[in-house]
Amino acid sequence: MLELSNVGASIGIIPILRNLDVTISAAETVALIGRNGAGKTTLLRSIMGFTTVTGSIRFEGEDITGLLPAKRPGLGIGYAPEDRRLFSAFTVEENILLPAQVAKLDAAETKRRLDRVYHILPELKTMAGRPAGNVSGGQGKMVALGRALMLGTRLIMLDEPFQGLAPALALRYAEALKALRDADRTVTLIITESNPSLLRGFASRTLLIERGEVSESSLEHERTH
Amino acid sequence: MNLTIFLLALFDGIAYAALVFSVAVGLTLIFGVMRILNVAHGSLYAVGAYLTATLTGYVLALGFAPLLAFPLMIVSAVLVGVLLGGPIEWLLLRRIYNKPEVLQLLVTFAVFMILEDVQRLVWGTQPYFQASALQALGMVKVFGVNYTVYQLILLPLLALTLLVGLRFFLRHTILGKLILATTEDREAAQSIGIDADKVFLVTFIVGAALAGLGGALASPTTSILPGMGADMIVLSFAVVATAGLGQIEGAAFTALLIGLGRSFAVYVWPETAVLVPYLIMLIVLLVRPEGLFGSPTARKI
Amino acid sequence: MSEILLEARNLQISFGGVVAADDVSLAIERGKNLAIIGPNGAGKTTFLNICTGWIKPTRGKVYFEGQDVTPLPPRRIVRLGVARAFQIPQLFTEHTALENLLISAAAREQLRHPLQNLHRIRERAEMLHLLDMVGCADVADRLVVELSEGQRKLVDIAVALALRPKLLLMDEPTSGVASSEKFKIMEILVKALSEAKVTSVFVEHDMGIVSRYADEVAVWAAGRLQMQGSPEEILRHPDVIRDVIGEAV
Amino acid sequence: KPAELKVGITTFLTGPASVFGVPARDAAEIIVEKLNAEGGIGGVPVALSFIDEGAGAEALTTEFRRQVEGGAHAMMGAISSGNCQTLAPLAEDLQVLNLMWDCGTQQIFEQNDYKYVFRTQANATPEMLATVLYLLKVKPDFKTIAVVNQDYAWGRDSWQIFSAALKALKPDVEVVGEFFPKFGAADFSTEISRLQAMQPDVILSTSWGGDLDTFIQQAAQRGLMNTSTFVIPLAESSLERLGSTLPAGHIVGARGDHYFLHPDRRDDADFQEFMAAFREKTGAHAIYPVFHMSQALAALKAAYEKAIAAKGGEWPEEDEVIAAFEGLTFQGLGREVTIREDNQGIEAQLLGMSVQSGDYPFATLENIMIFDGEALTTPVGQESVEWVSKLTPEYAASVKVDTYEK
Amino acid sequence: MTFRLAIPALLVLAVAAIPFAAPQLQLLMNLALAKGIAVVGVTVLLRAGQVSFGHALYFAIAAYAAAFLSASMPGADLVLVLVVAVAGAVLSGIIVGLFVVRYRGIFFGMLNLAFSMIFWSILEKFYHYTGGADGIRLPRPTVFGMALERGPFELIMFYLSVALVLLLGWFTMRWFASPAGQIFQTIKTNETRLQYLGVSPQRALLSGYILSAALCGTGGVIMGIVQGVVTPEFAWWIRSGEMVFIAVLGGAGSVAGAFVGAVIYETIRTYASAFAGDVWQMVLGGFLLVIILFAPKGVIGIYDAALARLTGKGRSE
Ligand SMILES: Nc1ncnc2c1ncn2[C@@H]1O[C@H](COP(=O)(O)OP(=O)(O)OP(=O)(O)O)[C@@H](O)[C@H]1O
Ligand SMILES: Nc1ncnc2c1ncn2[C@@H]1O[C@H](COP(=O)(O)OP(=O)(O)OP(=O)(O)O)[C@@H](O)[C@H]1O
Ligand SMILES: [Mg+2]
Ligand SMILES: [Mg+2]
Repeated sequence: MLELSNVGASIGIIPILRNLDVTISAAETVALIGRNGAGKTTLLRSIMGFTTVTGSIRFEGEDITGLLPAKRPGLGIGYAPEDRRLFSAFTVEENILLPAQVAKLDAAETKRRLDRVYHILPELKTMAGRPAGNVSGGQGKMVALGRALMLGTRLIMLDEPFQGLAPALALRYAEALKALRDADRTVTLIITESNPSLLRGFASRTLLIERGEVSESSLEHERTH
Repeated sequence: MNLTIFLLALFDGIAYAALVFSVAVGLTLIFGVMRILNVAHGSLYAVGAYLTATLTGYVLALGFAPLLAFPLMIVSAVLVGVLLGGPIEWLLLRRIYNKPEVLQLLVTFAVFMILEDVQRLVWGTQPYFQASALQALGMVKVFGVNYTVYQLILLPLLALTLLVGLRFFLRHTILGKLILATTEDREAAQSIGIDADKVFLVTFIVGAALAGLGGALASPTTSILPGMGADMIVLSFAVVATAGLGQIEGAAFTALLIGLGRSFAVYVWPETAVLVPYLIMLIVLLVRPEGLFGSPTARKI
Repeated sequence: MSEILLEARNLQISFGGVVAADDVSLAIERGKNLAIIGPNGAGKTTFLNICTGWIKPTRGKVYFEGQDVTPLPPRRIVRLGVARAFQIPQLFTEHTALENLLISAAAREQLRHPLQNLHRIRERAEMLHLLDMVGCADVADRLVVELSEGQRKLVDIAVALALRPKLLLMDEPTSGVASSEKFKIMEILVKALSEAKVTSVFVEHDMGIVSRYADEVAVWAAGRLQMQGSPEEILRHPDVIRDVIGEAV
Repeated sequence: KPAELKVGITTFLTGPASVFGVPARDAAEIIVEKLNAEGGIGGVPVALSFIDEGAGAEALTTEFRRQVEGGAHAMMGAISSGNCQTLAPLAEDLQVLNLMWDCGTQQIFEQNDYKYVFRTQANATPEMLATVLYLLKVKPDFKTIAVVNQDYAWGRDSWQIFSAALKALKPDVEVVGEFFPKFGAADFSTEISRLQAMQPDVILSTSWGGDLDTFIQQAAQRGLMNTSTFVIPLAESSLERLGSTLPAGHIVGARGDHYFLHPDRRDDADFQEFMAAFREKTGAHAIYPVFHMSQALAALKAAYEKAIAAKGGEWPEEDEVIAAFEGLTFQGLGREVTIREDNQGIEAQLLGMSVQSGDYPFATLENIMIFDGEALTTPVGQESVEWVSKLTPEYAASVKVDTYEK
Repeated sequence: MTFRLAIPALLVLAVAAIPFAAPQLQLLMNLALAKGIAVVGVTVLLRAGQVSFGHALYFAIAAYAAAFLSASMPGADLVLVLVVAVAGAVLSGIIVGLFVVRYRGIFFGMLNLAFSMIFWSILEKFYHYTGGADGIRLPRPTVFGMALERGPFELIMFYLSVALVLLLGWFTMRWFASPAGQIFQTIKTNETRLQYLGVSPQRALLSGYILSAALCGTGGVIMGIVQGVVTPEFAWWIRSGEMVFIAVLGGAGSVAGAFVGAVIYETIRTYASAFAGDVWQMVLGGFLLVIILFAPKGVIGIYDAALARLTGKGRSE
């Protein structure tokens, strides 16, 4: 479903990723791990089209290397950036609904997806009416997660979704995501995470990024302490 | 100051405020959405005025009714938006959104300089005057003083319509929401599928068309001549800053303050009339550092 | 000899309908490491904001070394010896990592000479050492905009540390830091803090870190300080397990 | 004998004052083309180069200097009186002949002595004084006056002279309002409301260009011109643009005897030839800066010819040309002008009353009077405002004037 | 390294040779240098991310201070005139600065504009004292007691300007690199952190603001003395805009760029207005567009890039 061949990415003139060859098939759940600054975020942003890439990226058979970033969510890709990036002028619920409005989903479909988000992240419901600019750091991560779930019918990319969440919540969300994935066997998930224990038994594959290159790994090796 | 004089000053102030608002609102919109202080706004304003005068003159020469001047104002505004605003955004601004803001400001400054000369090449140096629209509506007499219906009634009504319309557009339509979202974070907007390029293009065209409309509306009341844009920019800048970042209501309120301030100054202490916009700006910002309707943007920590 | 360094008394603040601090009273002893845990939106960051003068409480007072600092702006409180690392890193993004630290040192030493070069100040070696401590020596000359989120968090901590504070407040210092590094860095950090006799308060979601490095733990929920105690007893408390931890560590 | 006589002219090609600058440049080109076709000055063709005053003082002085150092034989600067104040001492230091061809400030020769700088037309004092005299002649018993002038040096200075003269010549007039809207103001509605409420007998405005047009248009639209008599000393340059807007019965001046239907000159062949050429080139009728330009060029030609004649046909040195300016008489498109010992030109002043006669699609003048310049100009060594304030009502009768009914 | 320094050194020598090698350029160059010094003032603020649309205020204040001093003390010495003028700029910089350093972004820019426009109006309104729109003459000051002719005086002014350019340029660059200068520049990116370092952003901004006022004042007084006349146009907003314009043209934030930009700008403007009087603004605007779109780091950016290519090493960052 997602095929990166010989992908290199640079920011400005600085090369960050080198010659990546990664194939991810449908309904996989991939954990992306690596040290700080290894290039996890850069890889996700490259798939979203926010960096200059060489090589080719194919999504469901289609070459999207040169596609405008704004056109990619329309393919069913949901992306929750690491640094939240909420629209503070809107309420929490408006933030979550906006992608659906952009995609011009009909009311029923929008409602269905919103309900699903609230089902997975019930805490969002309690803060639905609050301005997104005022929520706490962890709450902001939840909103970003919810917003990504609205769009991701084919591929969901979460950049450190549990970072800054209280462990109890993180565990619950991990469970919920797992349930989502199990219920809907067509969605592919890519999650970067610095606390791999949360993904244990959930990720079907683990990729390790190091010095701009990717290799297969396993979560079990990752636990150091 | 007796009541009559007071009322006269009030009327003058409102009429002037309406004009100031309709000119400044486009700048406010562009600044609010794109964070670009569009210096070329002044030129777009001037071109709007020139176009209206020329088109009206042409159409009247063909023997049509003066009332046709009104639709021609809209035509001119749209022409300015599409023919000038579009290319400016598309060819110039688009390339530098990720560069420092001062560069964006200067691109518009450069465009302003170029358009100043273009105006002179196209329309020459002699002032134009085309008041058919204003004359078509006639006069009203208040306390023995003649006012034009155009300035006293039509302009304030139009300004109000613009205010309400834009407010509604930004707050209550999907496109308005997309614009606001793109304003705040281009990349985040793109990552939920908003075509930020298109949003900015549309916004700039609308803002430019509003500048043109400002010029079109002003055209029957004043001489159209080289350099008219420069004056208007400074005034519009003052409105934008006093209003608070991109605050349309703030711009309306500021325009009113400036209009009333100026007309009362002319009645009471004419020497200070020129200073009114700046004094209002100083006082407002002293009390409210984020502008009249602005709110402090606290950094997330 | 348990000397109180920072004391909060009856802090109260709410935003709109949300109560972010509800009668919070807390005393921190000199030389201790206090961990603050709690669910998201409990008011942990808000507490740090109030202690450093960023937000003024509607009620209550904050004392630092016995002095009432409630009305002071952040920079005055900082000058008294309080430093802070942020949940969302606050750095000079167009300066390099090292320069960020050098500026911190210059602020600490109040360097004013107009012809002195920032890069040649005496504190340079000290700053390089700090960067090394948080594992960022290799990005010392990179601009902060070019750093990854995790790297920024670490540099942010180093910048706070460069002030040589008496009290260091850290908001989720290890979130976003790769789990392979977390412990290594905390180890070095805590050692350095105790050598320099710096008191620390850190908000943390990783219970592994809490249990290992905190002398004391405070639990926040819905704007209230729910309980306070040693890590052993707090982390075993059933309410804490239910609301915060989710499973026993 | 040089291959060509290089003349540098400063004029506004950009900015609001280009309403004067551009027609003047066009006029210069027409005149010099004809002059060169007739053999130039003493057999030497004239080569013009223009400097834009609108480009700012730095560019102006730099370029002025560059041209002088590049061998310009004579300079003509400037329109703006600020620029005259800058260029006059510069020309003096550089020892280059400079003809102030259009600026109006009376201060230049009253405050300084110049050897190289001459003014080939009148200054603000005779212009304002003639206006007062005309007003007193056609509307002797008005009681109240208000002024609406541009808020810059000319607007202030001209009002100072005008009001001083009025006070001296007709002390019983009351000034009921003084407005100085900013230069380039686009809207005079408030001032007009205020004036309507005040109802002064006479409203003076020495504004020009777009400001004057706007003011007149707005005043006419709102009926102010039906209740007060306007005195607009620079309106000759706006007549054509104002079209049918300017009603009959208002006093129009021309900063000298400049009018495309000049009663003395309209039938002269050279006058008619020029007017036709000008219309053909620009599509508009000539306005006063065109006349000023013609006078400056005529002065240059006259001075050189006088110096050549004095030298027995040989090409003169610069000093000899300068000397020739003493008492020089020359004629541009208006009446003859004489250079006085203080280098100030003595020029007649023409005023008239607006009328929509139907001969042209805009207002023309009737009841024209041309005042003799000599008696209007501040005597050498005196200061204008002071001199004007000491005038007496008898003085008014002593000024020589020609009246033309049609 | 030597190469990097050689070209600027050659440029300075070339400029210093102008009065002998190309005297017709002397005035142009002197005005450009004066403007360049003022532009450095604007550059200083750009380093803190602030754009002032009103710094012509200090340019004008210094020039008028000089003119008033010369009027009340005929034959005042050049050094005295310079000192008084710059002191005037600094003093007003402190007063206005105390007020405007609370503001950022457009508010900062517009408040500066407001102050300069108010000053401009005062100059025009109180025409009895200020000469109104025509301005007042600034007679040549004496130089160490000697009253000089235009020629030698201009030569002295020229070399004085060159010396000031070198001195002030050097000082500003050193200050940028100093702790105080670096702290000043952090205003651009993060005031929160600055506060949490115990530093008052307001005070940090004020220090740079005063420096910028002093620099603009120095430029203004030189301009006034060289021109021999000061007009309200010195304070007009277009002039403030022009300073920002030049700063970016040369290379935003670069001290050397300010001077190079000023020279290029003055040259283009003068020659364009002489040879393309109708379209000089278009020429200038077009030039700026090309620079911004194709070399956003300004002329200095082009120079750096060319140098990097010449010396064969890409810049490390
Ligand atoms: N704007 C930029 N300019 C230059 N280099 C950058 C830029 N952004 C990121 N980098 C570099 O790219 C590398 C990869 O960064 P990235 O954000 O992808 O790391 P990451 O794996 O997500 O790290 P973390 O776990 O800390 O978030 C880092 O070394 C970083 O320094
Ligand atoms: N400036 C503000 N305006 C309005 N509400 C605020 C503001 N700051 C915080 N809040 C609210 O107060 C509550 C406490 O926020 P705080 O940031 O202190 O939480 P936290 O405990 O740090 O959470 P997290 O672990 O997610 O960072 C949250 O519900 C938040 O939405
Ligand atoms: Mg990352
Ligand atoms: Mg928090």
